[in-house]
Amino acid sequence: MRSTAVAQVGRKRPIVPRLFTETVLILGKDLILEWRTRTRLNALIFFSFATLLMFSFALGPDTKLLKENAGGYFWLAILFSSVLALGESFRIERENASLDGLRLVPIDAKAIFLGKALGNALLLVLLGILLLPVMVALYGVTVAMGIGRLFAVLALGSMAISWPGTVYSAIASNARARDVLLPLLLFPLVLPALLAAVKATGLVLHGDPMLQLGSWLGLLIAFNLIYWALGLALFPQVIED
Amino acid sequence: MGQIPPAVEVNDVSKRYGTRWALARLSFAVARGGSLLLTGSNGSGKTTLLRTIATAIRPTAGTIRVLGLDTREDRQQVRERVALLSHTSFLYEDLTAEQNLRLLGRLIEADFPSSRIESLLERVGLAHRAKHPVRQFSAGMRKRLAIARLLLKAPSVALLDEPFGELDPEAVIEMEKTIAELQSSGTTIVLATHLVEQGLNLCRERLHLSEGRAVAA
Amino acid sequence: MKAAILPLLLLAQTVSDPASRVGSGRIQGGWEYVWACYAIAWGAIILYTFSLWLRRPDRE
Amino acid sequence: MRKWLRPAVGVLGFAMLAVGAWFGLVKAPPDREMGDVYRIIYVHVPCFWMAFLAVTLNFACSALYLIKGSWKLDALAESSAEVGVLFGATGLTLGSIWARPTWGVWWTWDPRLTTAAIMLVSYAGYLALRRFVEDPERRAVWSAVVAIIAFADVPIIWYSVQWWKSQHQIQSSPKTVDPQMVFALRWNALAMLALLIFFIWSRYRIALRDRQQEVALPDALPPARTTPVQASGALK
Repeated sequence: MRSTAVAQVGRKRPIVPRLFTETVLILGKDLILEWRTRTRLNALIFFSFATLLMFSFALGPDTKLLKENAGGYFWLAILFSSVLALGESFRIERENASLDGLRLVPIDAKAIFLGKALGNALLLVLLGILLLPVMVALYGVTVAMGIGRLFAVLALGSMAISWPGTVYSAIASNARARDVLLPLLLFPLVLPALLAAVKATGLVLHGDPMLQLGSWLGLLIAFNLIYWALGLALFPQVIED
Repeated sequence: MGQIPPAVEVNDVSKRYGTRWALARLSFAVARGGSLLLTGSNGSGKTTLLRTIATAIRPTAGTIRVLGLDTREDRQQVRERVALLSHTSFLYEDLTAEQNLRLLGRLIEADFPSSRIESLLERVGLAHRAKHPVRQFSAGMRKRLAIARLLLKAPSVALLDEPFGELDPEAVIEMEKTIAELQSSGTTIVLATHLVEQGLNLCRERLHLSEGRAVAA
Repeated sequence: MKAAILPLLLLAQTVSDPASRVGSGRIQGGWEYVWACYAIAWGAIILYTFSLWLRRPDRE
Repeated sequence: MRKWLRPAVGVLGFAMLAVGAWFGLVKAPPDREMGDVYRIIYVHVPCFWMAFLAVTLNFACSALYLIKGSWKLDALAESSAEVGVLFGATGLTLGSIWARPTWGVWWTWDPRLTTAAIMLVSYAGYLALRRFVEDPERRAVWSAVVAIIAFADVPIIWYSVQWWKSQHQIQSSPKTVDPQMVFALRWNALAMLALLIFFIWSRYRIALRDRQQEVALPDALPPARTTPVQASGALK
């Protein structure tokens, strides 16, 4: 075979580092885009604030009830925002068929999955951190078991939404009625993860006398591992024609 | 076997969309360093053909080889050697021109020199807009950035879909020059355009498509 | 007036509130639920068969 | 495949179910605690079993489709999902009616009912996705991916609901012990199995017809030209 100019440009690098560098590049690109369209990001943050606020109104001024279920409202606010964030994450790829552009570079499709999912998880974690003081103010909760554990639950829960969410968003973004399809597919799927995250958050907020936190965290970790693996295996099939 | 395979070899390729055949049993070849002009009216299958060769879409039937590599089995290797200038620019609207090119460069090569990005932007006349997001660009500027994207990849086979579209007359001449340069550096060209005149100046062979079939022009 | 229908109201409540039957050891009656279930199951199956027939591939 | 076999399975299913209804409603004795209400079990539980069978078949076809990519697998996956949703929805409705005389509520967060409800929504989403994607190849791949992801969720939902419930109270389920009860349940399950096979088979034929109308099969290729037109200029 004739060695062309391209073949010499140095594409001979080991596979693992290449997947890693590509993932970092995709993640970095998505974060830059997020930052450059920060007006949208702000709107998303206020949307989640509004969601928290709405729960207070829907339930009336029963402080005890609000406090008890704070974890549930917190995660519902994050879940609703996640649908918007995930949808946006593939809308930008559709705009000029950039996803095709990435495929043809070529790039390992797994890197797109990992980069996008991590980017979305990061966004949700950030959202959670911003929502926390609002939740404290609105519902009067205190963090009984330390902010570190809360952060761990937040990170695990956000990733649990992001792995399957990225696969489903890639699918839904190309279908008709994509705005309905993504939550319809995603909500029932992440229900166990949401349940675990809500329970774990509640325990971290109100204390854990019966030592149940471990089993809920275990469920979250298992969910993460399963959908991380499935996403890696299936995402390439989704975006290749 | 000792024979060098052609740059592009399309063998009995068909592509079906719904109930319509976008490509119908098309066969042709382009020699290495050669150039092929694709003509035909809208919807004649030019874009589909280019996208199929670029491995963006899979043919329904038939095989395509690029530099002897099968587009089905050796997809990634084909992609490393082919670049597509498409109707859709593949650009991120909210990244700057420079960031768009740097992303591509680093995906190709981890330590892609930024001096090459500067010189590429210079070459397509966008150096002064390097830090502007693509969203502010006119259609012609996007086209020029897209050509920079193609040049950055330094492909063995360049697939150009309407490269003259949305360009002003000066830019058309610029584009012709760029394509000629690509050719003289040994790049194989497949060019689809309405502007038959420009195309004929640049290409040695011509294939006229009508309803997904090759017909006499 | 109200006093007159009170026993009736109570009776209606006992009949309509199945939870009140749980305590007696064995649930009495409840056939209406059984009939409803069999009717729904048969209805669903027959309707689906009909929809399959409407969509049959050998229809000209 | 003989022509009469498919309708025969259907007729057999309906006949067996009619006999099964007689077993369930008349022959089987009333339950010690549940009285006659428990007779719902003879249609409710087989419905769930069939729904689970259908969904498992859907998963198997979807996984195989991604490996082998045959239109028959895609058609079978579509059929089994639709039939699974039918049985799941029926079973869920019956479960809800069952809960009313038994526990005094229309709905209880029993792991079985809850898992079934969530899976029902999941597979409704799967069927919706199939409607919303026109390109048959993409539809097949994407729905296969969704099917695999959704199926992997079944055990996770099950365990999470069980843990969740175990922190409140455990609902007791009726125990069927009488051999006549066991026989009636098995008979009804077999009847439903015959219907399941009949439904999936019939739906499969419809799905295959739909695929044939929208997908290019090799023999449907446009005719080749007798003299292929070459690119002008001597080539090849």
